[in-house]
Amino acid sequence: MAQNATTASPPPGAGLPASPPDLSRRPRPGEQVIKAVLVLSAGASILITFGIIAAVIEPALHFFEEVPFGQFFATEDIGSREYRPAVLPLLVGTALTTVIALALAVPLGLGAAMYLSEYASPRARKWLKPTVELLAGVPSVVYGFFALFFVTPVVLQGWFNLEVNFTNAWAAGIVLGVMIIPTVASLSEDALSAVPMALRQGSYAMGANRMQTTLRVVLPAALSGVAAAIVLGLSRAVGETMIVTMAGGAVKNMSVDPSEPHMTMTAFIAITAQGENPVGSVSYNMLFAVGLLLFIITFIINAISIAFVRRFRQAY
Amino acid sequence: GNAEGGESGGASGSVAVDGSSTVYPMSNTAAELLSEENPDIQVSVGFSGTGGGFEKFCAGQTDISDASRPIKEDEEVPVCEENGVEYTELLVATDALTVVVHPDLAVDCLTTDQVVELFGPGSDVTSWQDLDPSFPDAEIAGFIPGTDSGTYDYMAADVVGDESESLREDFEVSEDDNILVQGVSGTENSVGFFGYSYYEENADTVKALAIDDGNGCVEPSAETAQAGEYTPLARPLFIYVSNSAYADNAAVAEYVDFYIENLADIAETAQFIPLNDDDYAATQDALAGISG
Amino acid sequence: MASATSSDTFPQMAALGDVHMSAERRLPDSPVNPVMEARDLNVFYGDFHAVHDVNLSYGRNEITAMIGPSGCGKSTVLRCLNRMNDLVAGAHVEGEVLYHGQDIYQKSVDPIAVRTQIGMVFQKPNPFPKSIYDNIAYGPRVTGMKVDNMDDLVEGALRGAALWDEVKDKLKQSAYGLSGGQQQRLCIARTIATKPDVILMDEPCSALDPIATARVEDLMLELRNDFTIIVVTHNMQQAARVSDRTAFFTARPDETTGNRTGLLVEYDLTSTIFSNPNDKRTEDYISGRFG
Amino acid sequence: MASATSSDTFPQMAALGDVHMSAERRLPDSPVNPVMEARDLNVFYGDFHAVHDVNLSYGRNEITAMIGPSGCGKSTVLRCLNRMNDLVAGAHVEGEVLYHGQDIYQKSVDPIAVRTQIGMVFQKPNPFPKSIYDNIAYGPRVTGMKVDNMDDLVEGALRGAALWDEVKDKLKQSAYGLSGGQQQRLCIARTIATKPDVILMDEPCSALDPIATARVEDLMLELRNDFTIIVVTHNMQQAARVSDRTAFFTARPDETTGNRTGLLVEYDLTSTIFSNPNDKRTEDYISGRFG
Amino acid sequence: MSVATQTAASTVAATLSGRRRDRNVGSLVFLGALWSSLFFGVMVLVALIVDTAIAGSPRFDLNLLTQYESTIRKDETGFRAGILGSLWLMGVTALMAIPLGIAAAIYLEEFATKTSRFNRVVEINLQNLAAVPSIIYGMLAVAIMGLLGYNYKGIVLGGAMALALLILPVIVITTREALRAVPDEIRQGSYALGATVWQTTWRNTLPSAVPGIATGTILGLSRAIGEAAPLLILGLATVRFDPTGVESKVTALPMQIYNLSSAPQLDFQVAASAAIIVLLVMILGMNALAIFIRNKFQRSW
Ligand SMILES: Nc1ncnc2c1ncn2[C@@H]1O[C@H](COP(=O)(O)OP(=O)(O)OP(=O)(O)O)[C@@H](O)[C@H]1O
Ligand SMILES: Nc1ncnc2c1ncn2[C@@H]1O[C@H](COP(=O)(O)OP(=O)(O)OP(=O)(O)O)[C@@H](O)[C@H]1O
Ligand SMILES: [Mg+2]
Ligand SMILES: [Mg+2]
Ligand SMILES: O=P([O-])([O-])[O-]
Repeated sequence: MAQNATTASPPPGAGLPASPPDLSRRPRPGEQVIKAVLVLSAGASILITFGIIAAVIEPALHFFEEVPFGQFFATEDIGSREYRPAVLPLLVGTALTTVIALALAVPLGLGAAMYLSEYASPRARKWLKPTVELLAGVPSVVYGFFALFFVTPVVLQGWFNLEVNFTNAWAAGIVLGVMIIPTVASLSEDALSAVPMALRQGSYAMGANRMQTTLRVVLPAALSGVAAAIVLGLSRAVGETMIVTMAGGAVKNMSVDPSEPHMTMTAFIAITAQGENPVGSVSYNMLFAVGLLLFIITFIINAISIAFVRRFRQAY
Repeated sequence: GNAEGGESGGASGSVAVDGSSTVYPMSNTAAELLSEENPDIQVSVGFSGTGGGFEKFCAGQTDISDASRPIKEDEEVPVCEENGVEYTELLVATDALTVVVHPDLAVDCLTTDQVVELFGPGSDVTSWQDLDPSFPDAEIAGFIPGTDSGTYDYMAADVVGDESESLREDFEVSEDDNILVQGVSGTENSVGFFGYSYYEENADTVKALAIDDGNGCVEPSAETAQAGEYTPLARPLFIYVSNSAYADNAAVAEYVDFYIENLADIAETAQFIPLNDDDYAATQDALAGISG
Repeated sequence: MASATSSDTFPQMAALGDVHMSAERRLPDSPVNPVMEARDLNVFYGDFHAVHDVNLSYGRNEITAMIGPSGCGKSTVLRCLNRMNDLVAGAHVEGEVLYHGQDIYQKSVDPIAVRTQIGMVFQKPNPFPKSIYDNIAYGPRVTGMKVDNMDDLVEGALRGAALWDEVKDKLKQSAYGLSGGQQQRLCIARTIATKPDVILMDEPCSALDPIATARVEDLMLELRNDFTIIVVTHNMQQAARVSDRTAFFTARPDETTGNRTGLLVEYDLTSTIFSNPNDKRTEDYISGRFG
Repeated sequence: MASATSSDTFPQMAALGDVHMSAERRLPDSPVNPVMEARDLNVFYGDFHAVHDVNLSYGRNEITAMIGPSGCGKSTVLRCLNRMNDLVAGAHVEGEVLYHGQDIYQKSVDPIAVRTQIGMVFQKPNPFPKSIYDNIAYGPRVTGMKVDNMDDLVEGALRGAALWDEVKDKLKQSAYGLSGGQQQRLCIARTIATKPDVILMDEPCSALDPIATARVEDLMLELRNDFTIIVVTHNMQQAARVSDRTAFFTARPDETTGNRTGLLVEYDLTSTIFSNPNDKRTEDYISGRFG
Repeated sequence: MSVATQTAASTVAATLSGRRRDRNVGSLVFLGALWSSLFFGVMVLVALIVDTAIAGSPRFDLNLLTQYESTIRKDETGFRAGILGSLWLMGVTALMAIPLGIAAAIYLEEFATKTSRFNRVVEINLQNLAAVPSIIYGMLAVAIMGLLGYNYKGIVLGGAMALALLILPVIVITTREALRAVPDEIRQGSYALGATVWQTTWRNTLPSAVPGIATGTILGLSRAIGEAAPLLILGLATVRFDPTGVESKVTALPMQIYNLSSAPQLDFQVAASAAIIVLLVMILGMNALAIFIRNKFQRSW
């Protein structure tokens, strides 16, 4: 083989072009059209955001034309039956149910995540993780039901003998928590699994056991990812509607006693939208004011979560 | 709506009904009964609430609006007028707001004043004894409909009549009447109120109170309500029909005609209290007025 | 410390592989008719200056090896030669890369046309998740090559990559069923199917076992007749075995930032580089003092 | 083909690194007092037979190198020596690994206790995302070691790893701020902080630049006085420079399945392996004919 | 420094076989806690299903699926309109959201310069949209349907619009993940042969990502099928006929459940419980399908 090669004037190779090949740019109209379509599709998401803002902001502005901020951000409704503008009790309701949800979902979700990522065999994880994720698939109407007809009467009043109202923040918060367990668990698991194997090996090679490795090396290394998971769960809980509408109650309540009923922002929207209020009335427009507030709150929460994710991505 | 008029009884097309969730079972039952006779008419019955219903109705989006209160002169009527929606109000049934208590409670009758005292805004009635010394000394828990419901409105505006048009705020509120039933039946010494049909369906778990409006205790029942004896808690329920839809859409006309023609049957099936003869005649006259 | 040198202690280690070394080729001192040339090539990844002022020319029907320690920018330079660096986010190239005298970094040049002329084989065999046949036919299909008979073309390419006999009965089977070495030869076959002029290879054997390595090296020497080959390798013996010319790169840490920038130390006939290097750094590297 | 050998052509390549080779040590032909021994060691990953019948003994206060081509099971064998393979899903070990005469694969043995005696340093530096101080203190803390003064212990370990002077002013800073070579020495410091008996190293320098490599090699020779070191390396020159004994592994494809199973080819004093190997395969490998 | 090198064999034996540090009380309690965390959720799911199934058991009959809602024969009331409606909504939602979502994902993952401002804005925006409460999408759909000139919004198109907006970010995000999972070597191999970006995407990357995209899409749709809040805002009404097109008035299974569960009649509540089981079967079925696809077809590169 290859005995003949003495360069200078090479043999006419199959792949060798006679003259310098044409490298000039050629038009690819199909490619351009496709790219344009794809850009527009990506841009659609921005349109949606503006759409939301536009859809919510106009009636919300009408609301604020008639209702001073002070009455909106008030603890009590001031004015007539037509005028129930206080939003702080709704914020309290939202905060209360969300805190209960997180108090349940963070330890359980994180526990499940640590089990899946550090203890379960890959085969077990392949099936266990989707099973936990099924919890996120249960429709919120069903959860609302379950909160009303099982958690309150059977669990809270029956097993725990709590003196709770029929609708209450406990049941709503607990079931909300169950709903967001998979969010917290699944994303935390991703973060924990993303911790390089080398760190675990390093720890085991020092004679650490699994618990020490999990708690002292893996968890701290995944912290910002875990934080992002928790914040995302938080925003889910804040935005959930049906559970709190059905099980949380329809009372504006400034107290922080979870055994009382509490109306949340989302429940307020759902109830008001279905209600009796004449359209264009102040109380109807308030629906959009609350919607706008809700949008802003989830937006802020999400910005925090994105910041955490970014930090977590930078780590490795 | 895309029906080209046929003869009555053979029309096809669609009818859009929306509005009060209280009236919804009536209109829905009417739709179901009609569909058995004429499956070509497609009726959709929404339950966006009286207010939501009027929004769509006055914007010309629906043909018929269910209402558990009359249309509001100052807010809703102008919108209808602006959009050129002319309508006819038809009284279709009576609802008897029923005040219920836990079945074990030794109270059977309240006067109208006591009802007002019990539910009025800022009420300081916390024990049954506060209402009447002969009542048991037991702390009251209350379950009332949501502030956005027609039922709440009627109790607040028409029975209690405070100018704030609201009720006391320390009772538990729910949009779901089943929750109220469950609340009252599950909580000792509790009181609540809701539509008659909910009481009728749950008569074995809660106890209805008779109301004394000056003429002795009157039990809520179809008869007392029809006879006009169950005051002041009996309230009228309406449907509002768009005149133009009725004229232009044969399906709407057939649905409304069928509705009013079979009003008694429909009310009975849907567990509402039918109109008395006088009211029924008035409704029929009003209907005739649309086509008129 | 440092008393006896290992070479004194272990003379056996001097016996270099004699497996593939084909008959000595008489080559001029520098490529007379270069197919490609890098001129003052500088490459940046974002702010990071990865490669500094590289000048190199690659001769027609020669195999040019680029060697050097990890991170010295060999792969980076190679990727500049067919504008694969365009696909790396943040990568930025300065200087010229001439192909038949034409700067492929000119605005008017279509990078896709460049890549049909200058093919590339990667470190890890990367067959497409398709059948063997479709892997080969992929290039001609996407480039819109006029093909009279695709079957013939596939056979020709597989024969050219010395793979035909092994796969001729399973052309419709997934390429993932092949062994690593076969996959790599499939990738070479895939490349020659589009009839390129130059073939770039980035450590084509480093994921292969010795036997598969030997096969690929044989194949490279054969392909030299028809193509110009530029190969990056970690394995100095491989460079010695297959290449006509060798370019030695290393990385120099920046004094202030500590970032290590790659640069070309020495470029010469392979025999010269390995027997009589000019630069102390080259000597240190090929004698195994570091890397 | 195969006419001239490269060694004839390129004599320069024979000059092996002379950087670290310490004074010749007189060692007996085989370890008289082995700290560890592998007996008929077979390792499987699921159904895949990765390592076949390895018998090896590692002498006290010696550095034993394990070399061989990629995939021949060096790392696998190394991981058996402190039961790190327990952590690999599907890994399964047969045969015995004796540590001071006791089989560490016995039921009664706590793998965690094994790892406190037999530390490990990895290919890529893997400091924990903690401060330098906490990295060192981690081992003593988790193993519940009785420590009078943690500061002293940290300083001792860092001095032992020749890192103290470079980091003594930033002990509370994150270990991620160190350079790659410093990180690797930190990992070594972290390992010696728990006062193990044996230190396993899996290509400890392959991610490091030449200067950092030289530092780590110096350190290994120093540590030999206090510890027994077993090191896997790809770099033959490194093995020649630092090790007392060398074990050469290769992989043999199974005739039916084609799976490549690793096996020990030859084990001897490093000087013998590199100057006068018994086995043709060893000779081929160290002379660069493949790998 | 002379350390542990001189350990005598006997002490070694003692050290090695001491208490097992992975089996000590603390570790076991910790493991138990993790295990319970995992199974808490599963237990809730079981309790929920069993509780509802018992409540709905009298109505596990064919009428539940084939009959329309009936006040006349409450014990035969059915969810035909809701089930068919949900299926229609699903189909139209898929038609709207999937092509748009996949196209957006392809642009972001394969075409866009990762560092461009547009790309960053879109990316952050998508993450935000994924967290927007579903009820707000109902408000948006009402506004869009108004702009499109639809008088009556409780039609297939309106509901599907709300649901499509809702799951669009989910689809974009999962599709991007699926595309990202295709190793770069495949793309580079294609580019090196002179393929364009679109050719590479269409012939290589996208086919390889199909299982991942399918999984994400099915999960997105299964979320949409259970949603009620945005449909509530849109005002989906009770109907007693099958949908025939995108302008048909329609109801959805979750809406029907929500509505009937607050009806006074016990028969309706029983039927609602039974319908919940139907809904759960649909959703769990879709989830199972997604998991199956993921486990069966997803290539681990
Ligand atoms: N995509 C990239 N983005 C940023 N930096 C990069 C990128 N690719 C390579 N580099 C950096 O550029 C330098 C040169 O890398 P290159 O891969 O060209 O080296 P190499 O000589 O091929 O090394 P090796 O032998 O390890 O393949 C390295 O410091 C590397 O970290
Ligand atoms: N976790 C694992 N699961 C399955 N197979 C494995 C695993 N780790 C290694 N192997 C296989 O076992 C064989 C030996 O691998 P090992 O990593 O021990 O080789 P090595 O000699 O260290 O190679 P290298 O020089 O590349 O590090 C290889 O074929 C490898 O693919
Ligand atoms: Mg490289
Ligand atoms: Mg290895
Ligand atoms: O639905 P309402 O009857 O309460 O308006």
